[in-house]
Amino acid sequence: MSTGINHDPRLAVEVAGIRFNNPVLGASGTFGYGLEFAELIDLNRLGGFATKGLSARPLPGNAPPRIVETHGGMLNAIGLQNIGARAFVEEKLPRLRQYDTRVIANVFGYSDEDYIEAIRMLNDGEGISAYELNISCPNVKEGGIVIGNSPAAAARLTERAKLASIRPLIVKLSPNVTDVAQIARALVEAGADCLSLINTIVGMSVDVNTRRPRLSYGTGGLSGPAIRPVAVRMVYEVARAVKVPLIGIGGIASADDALEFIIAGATAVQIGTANYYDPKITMRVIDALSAYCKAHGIDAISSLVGSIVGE
Amino acid sequence: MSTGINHDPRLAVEVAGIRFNNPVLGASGTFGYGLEFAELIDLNRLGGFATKGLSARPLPGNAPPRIVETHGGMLNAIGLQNIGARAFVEEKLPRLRQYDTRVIANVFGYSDEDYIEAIRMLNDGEGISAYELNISCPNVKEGGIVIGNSPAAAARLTERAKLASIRPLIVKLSPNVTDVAQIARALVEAGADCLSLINTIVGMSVDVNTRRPRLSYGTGGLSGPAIRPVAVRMVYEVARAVKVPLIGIGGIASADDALEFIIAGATAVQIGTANYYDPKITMRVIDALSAYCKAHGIDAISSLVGSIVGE
Amino acid sequence: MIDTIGIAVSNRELATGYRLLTLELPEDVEVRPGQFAMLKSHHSIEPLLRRALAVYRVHGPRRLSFLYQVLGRGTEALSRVEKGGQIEALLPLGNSWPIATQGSQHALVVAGGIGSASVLMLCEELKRARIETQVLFGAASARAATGCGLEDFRALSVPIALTTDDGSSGEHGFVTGPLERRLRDGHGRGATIYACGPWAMMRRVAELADEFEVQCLVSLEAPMGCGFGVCVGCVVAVKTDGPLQYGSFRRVCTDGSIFNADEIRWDVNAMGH
Amino acid sequence: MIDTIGIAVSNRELATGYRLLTLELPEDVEVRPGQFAMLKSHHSIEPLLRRALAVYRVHGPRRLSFLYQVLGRGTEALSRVEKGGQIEALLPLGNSWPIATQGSQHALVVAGGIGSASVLMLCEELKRARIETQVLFGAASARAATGCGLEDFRALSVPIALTTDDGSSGEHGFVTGPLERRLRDGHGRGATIYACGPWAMMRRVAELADEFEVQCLVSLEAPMGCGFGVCVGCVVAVKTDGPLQYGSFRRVCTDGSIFNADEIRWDVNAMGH
Ligand SMILES: Cc1cc2nc3c(=O)[nH]c(=O)nc-3n(C[C@H](O)[C@H](O)[C@H](O)COP(=O)(O)OP(=O)(O)OC[C@H]3O[C@@H](n4cnc5c(N)ncnc54)[C@H](O)[C@@H]3O)c2cc1C
Ligand SMILES: Cc1cc2nc3c(=O)[nH]c(=O)nc-3n(C[C@H](O)[C@H](O)[C@H](O)COP(=O)(O)OP(=O)(O)OC[C@H]3O[C@@H](n4cnc5c(N)ncnc54)[C@H](O)[C@@H]3O)c2cc1C
Ligand SMILES: Cc1cc2nc3c(=O)[nH]c(=O)nc-3n(C[C@H](O)[C@H](O)[C@H](O)COP(=O)(O)O)c2cc1C
Ligand SMILES: Cc1cc2nc3c(=O)[nH]c(=O)nc-3n(C[C@H](O)[C@H](O)[C@H](O)COP(=O)(O)O)c2cc1C
Ligand code: FES
Ligand code: FES
Repeated sequence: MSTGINHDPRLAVEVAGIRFNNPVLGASGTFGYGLEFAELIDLNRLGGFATKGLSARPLPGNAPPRIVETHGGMLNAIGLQNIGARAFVEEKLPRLRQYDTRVIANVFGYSDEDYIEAIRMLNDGEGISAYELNISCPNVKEGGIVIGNSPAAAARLTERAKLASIRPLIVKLSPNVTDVAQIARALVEAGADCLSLINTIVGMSVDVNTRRPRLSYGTGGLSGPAIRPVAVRMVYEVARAVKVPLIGIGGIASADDALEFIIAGATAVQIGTANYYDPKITMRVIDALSAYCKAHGIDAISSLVGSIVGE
Repeated sequence: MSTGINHDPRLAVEVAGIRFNNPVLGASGTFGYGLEFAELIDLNRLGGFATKGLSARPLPGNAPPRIVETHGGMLNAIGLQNIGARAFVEEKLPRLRQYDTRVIANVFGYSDEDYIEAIRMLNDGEGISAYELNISCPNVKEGGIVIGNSPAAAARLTERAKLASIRPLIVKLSPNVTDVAQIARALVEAGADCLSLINTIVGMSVDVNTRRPRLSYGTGGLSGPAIRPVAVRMVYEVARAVKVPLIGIGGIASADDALEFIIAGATAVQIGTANYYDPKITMRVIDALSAYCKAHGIDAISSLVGSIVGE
Repeated sequence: MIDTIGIAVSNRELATGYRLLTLELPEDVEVRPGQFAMLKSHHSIEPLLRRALAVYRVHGPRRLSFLYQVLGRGTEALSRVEKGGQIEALLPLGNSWPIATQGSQHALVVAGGIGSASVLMLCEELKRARIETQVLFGAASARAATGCGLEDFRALSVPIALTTDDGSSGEHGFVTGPLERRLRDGHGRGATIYACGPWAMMRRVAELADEFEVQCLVSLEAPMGCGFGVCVGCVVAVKTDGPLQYGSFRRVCTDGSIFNADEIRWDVNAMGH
Repeated sequence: MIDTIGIAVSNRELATGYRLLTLELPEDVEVRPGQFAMLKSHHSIEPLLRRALAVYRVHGPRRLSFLYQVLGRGTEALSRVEKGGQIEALLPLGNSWPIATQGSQHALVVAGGIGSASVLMLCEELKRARIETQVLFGAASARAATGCGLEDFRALSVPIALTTDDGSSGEHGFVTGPLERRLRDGHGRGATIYACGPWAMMRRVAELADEFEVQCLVSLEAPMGCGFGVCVGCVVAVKTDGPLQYGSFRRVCTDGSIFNADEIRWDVNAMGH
């Protein structure tokens, strides 16, 4: 697609066979269906984005309040309100195809079957580059377990999803685990083409006047700069455990933040919460990454992946 | 001990048979050996504090840099530099006995035997109210495993420490686990009289110019307001899993923060990182807790413990 | 919708805890009554999220003002911006007050507390459209009423009924008192009620409107992550058959902030308890 | 040591990126040359940690000034404090420059960059003690030299050798150049070297002092959590026999910030790489 954009060739990266014009992507749940940003940024300049979690059937989400700000971050318990995979394919994809950016469909379900069904619906859609399995949403525990916290359950789902999918499969890791590297290994063995991390960390905030949780759901997922050090550490650990490419996520709000993830081992990054308070952040990060490459004489940002010095 | 202080009787709490004048304690590693604060605050007004982690033999700690600030918090990898249990008993305790405050000796070792040896040394000391077993320090992995992340290893150590100890035993939980309630149950079964939580969350920060970790140790422990929502959630989960009293820790910097923990299920709280940037914070939190009790017509703050409304 | 950085032309205290911020923008914007902006001091690292503030007044295509109450960390940070300071602004956001609602011959504007910020421009527009308007203005105290811009409403020369919670000015009591009397006196016939204020007030206004079968529009509040529809954090529950389901939740930022009062499930408070 | 809130009497830019902050405290303090304070804007929520700044000047028992370079988030926040703003201050901290060191007849004061902030009062004190003093003043550029208070040192009428990294003023090169020449010329005999500046500069100064067997004191920097000895985050490695062991690490905040140069393990940079 010719958009007249001069992409900085140093920023191009490849993840699971998909070429991204740059490593800067919008994170699922913080980038809507992409189109919401068309008025604010040039989507053709964006590396790509992950859609809001799509399920086989539309979901209503949780009762309000769904979000609360904390120091350096926010808690959310949206409960995956979404239009459903079918509506995404029919209503959103045709409009997204006007843009030269990579669309990653983030997929969610309450059971393995739900996931497979959503993937099948999305297989029909044109203009999707990959799927990102959200096995780590902390706000929709059905039956009390989060698939992403159990290596066995997560591996089984990954295997089945891989079979159903006609596209590269990214699996998104939960940070709420003792040993993220162990789960990463299990998922790669089960067929994941790429791992993205981290999803939100489970947290809670209490209104001391009413003595109720501030979120109607009780607990929520912590995101934002507050969690960045935890996310960088997990990317570093996973990078040493597996060979598939990684997408780093968690509290990124500047090019330096993005570079921390890349140097720790991520091939690309997703920006989440920062889009809310700074809707043009993706564009600025792309520009600043170019400037960094120039200042440091770097020909390809991919040469920085996992380049951390000294152990 | 008569100090002429009028403690607000509403704030008195009891944990594992120990009476604290109020629920506000200094957290281990952020309160030195207590004496360092004597010039800044009236230690007689303080509920108590936990000492820097004491080991059987003095420890040198890690090479610098040992700390780095992050958004809403800091990473540290001190590596448990301390004067050793013997020197604490001989040099610090006599001076601490001048103050009417509860001293909790935080204990650390590289092996079960180390812990037991330190406890035996501390058993000789007069003026210690309880021991707090630090099984969750992320910065001194010997042999690659943190005892506090393994229910079996942690339970075994707790059992042995309980046998060696002549004082109530608090065990300090690691947040770097999939299921904190499971570990909590195992430790209570093993004899813990009280659980304190959380220790720091493992994180990492990278200097993008040198491409080295900002801490010489590589990773470090994240503390400060950034982690508070995670800590409150874990206290809430553990409070529903066990019956022993809990001490809430993590990012407390105001009375409202302390109340979140109390309402979620903690009988007392420890203030850590905030002491660094606001050395009189403990005094202000005590005063503000009194004001809260007054404003809300609460006769005993202990009546708020676990009083969270609505599930 | 533009995302830009404006300069604070002034940011003065109207009464203790209430401020008026005037912004000069680098681009033209067109703002309709009831629309809002997401604002944040450019140099403030914490809190992270911008705060939603209704556009109080339009002074020109690039000059707007905002009336706000200093409550928590976000408005605290805003209050510390000095003249000349930079403010990040995303605007204009949300829908606007519909003026010519079906068969409406006159307007009852109910402003509770700082909710007044959303309806001053509405009153101006109603006046321009020559729709007979009464303002029911409720505040905590005489001081709060000043802070909520009472003088600006007075300057419009529309009839104003003032209530204060503490009786320090106007009628002692809630603003829903005078509203109920007017409706009982038959004043509701052919009227549209426009209301903005705390949830409990709007809920009561909606009940009265329902009882007296008067059209009622409300501008709602919810904690906002983004203000432009992507976080889906700012929802209210709307009436659907049966239990909560897909379609039960609408975003205050993009589906509102203005809703028909009879659509809203008032038992599910978007702001929490 | 007191923990208090001071008022910014002024906070003016000396040169782009360099500022002089003058504080009025509510209590008397006694500050010796080389001591420092932990400072933070009272209303700044982020960054959390206070920043260590050397006391640059004492104007009276309650009035002090600080010279600082705006580098990162902490000094950025400080730079935005206006006249009348509140600043949290813990002070005085650390040890001080010893004046009468054994057998020392004259002083060589080496100031690198903003390290100058720590030695102006030292120069004043040396002058009062009638100890012959030379200042070797290194800065990145002429502008930086102004920002680092060159004029204040000039006002003391002590001999100053100026170097700039870019040659825009004084001698082109590092401040260790003139130091080395003086030592080679035998100027080191009976001297004490006092140095404050970047790690690499102090390391080189220490090497020269060692080579020419001159007493040398350095004021070190390390990332600080607390400033009063409790976090044990601010350590430097000192020479002990064998590998790093208990006693190998000293706290810059309470055991220093001033150390004998020959105690320090210069291969272990307290600031990282
Ligand atoms: C569409 C829309 C338009 C708005 N227009 C205006 C306006 O014109 N003027 C204006 O002043 N505000 C307006 N608000 C509210 C504003 O966006 C903030 O939510 C409010 O000012 C509180 O933010 P804060 O940063 O001060 O408090 P926070 O830091 O967010 O919260 C601090 C404390 O205040 C309490 N708190 C938070 N929000 C409220 C609230 N709304 N009422 C009472 N207590 C609260 C919290 O429980 C907490 O204890 C509007 C909101 C919306 C959604
Ligand atoms: C005892 C002592 C006395 C001090 N006295 C003074 C003084 O009088 N005047 C003064 O200006 N400073 C002084 N400092 C340094 C000061 O405390 C801060 O560390 C420094 O200003 C950086 O803080 P920041 O908030 O600006 O940067 P941070 O937000 O902490 O860091 C931001 C960026 O600056 C870089 N950075 C951090 N510290 C330094 C540094 N020291 N040199 C170069 N880059 C750095 C970081 O790597 C990062 O990229 C002193 C330090 C100590 C320990
Ligand atoms: C409001 C909100 C909604 C989210 N929804 C989803 C989702 O639907 N699917 C998903 O995989 N991750 C979701 N996430 C997680 C983000 O994609 C991201 O992993 C996380 O927020 C950490 O990144 P950040 O700190 O940059 O926000 C959501 C996050 C937020 C804040
Ligand atoms: C610099 C530093 C050193 C610490 N050392 C110890 C320690 O020796 N033993 C221990 O149990 N916890 C230690 N901790 C953890 C704290 O006691 C506390 O659990 C943690 O910091 C979370 O609380 P906070 O967010 O209030 O700091 C240390 C924390 C910091 C920041
Ligand atoms: S505030 Fe984000 S969707 Fe409304
Ligand atoms: S800064 Fe905390 S011990 Fe030195």
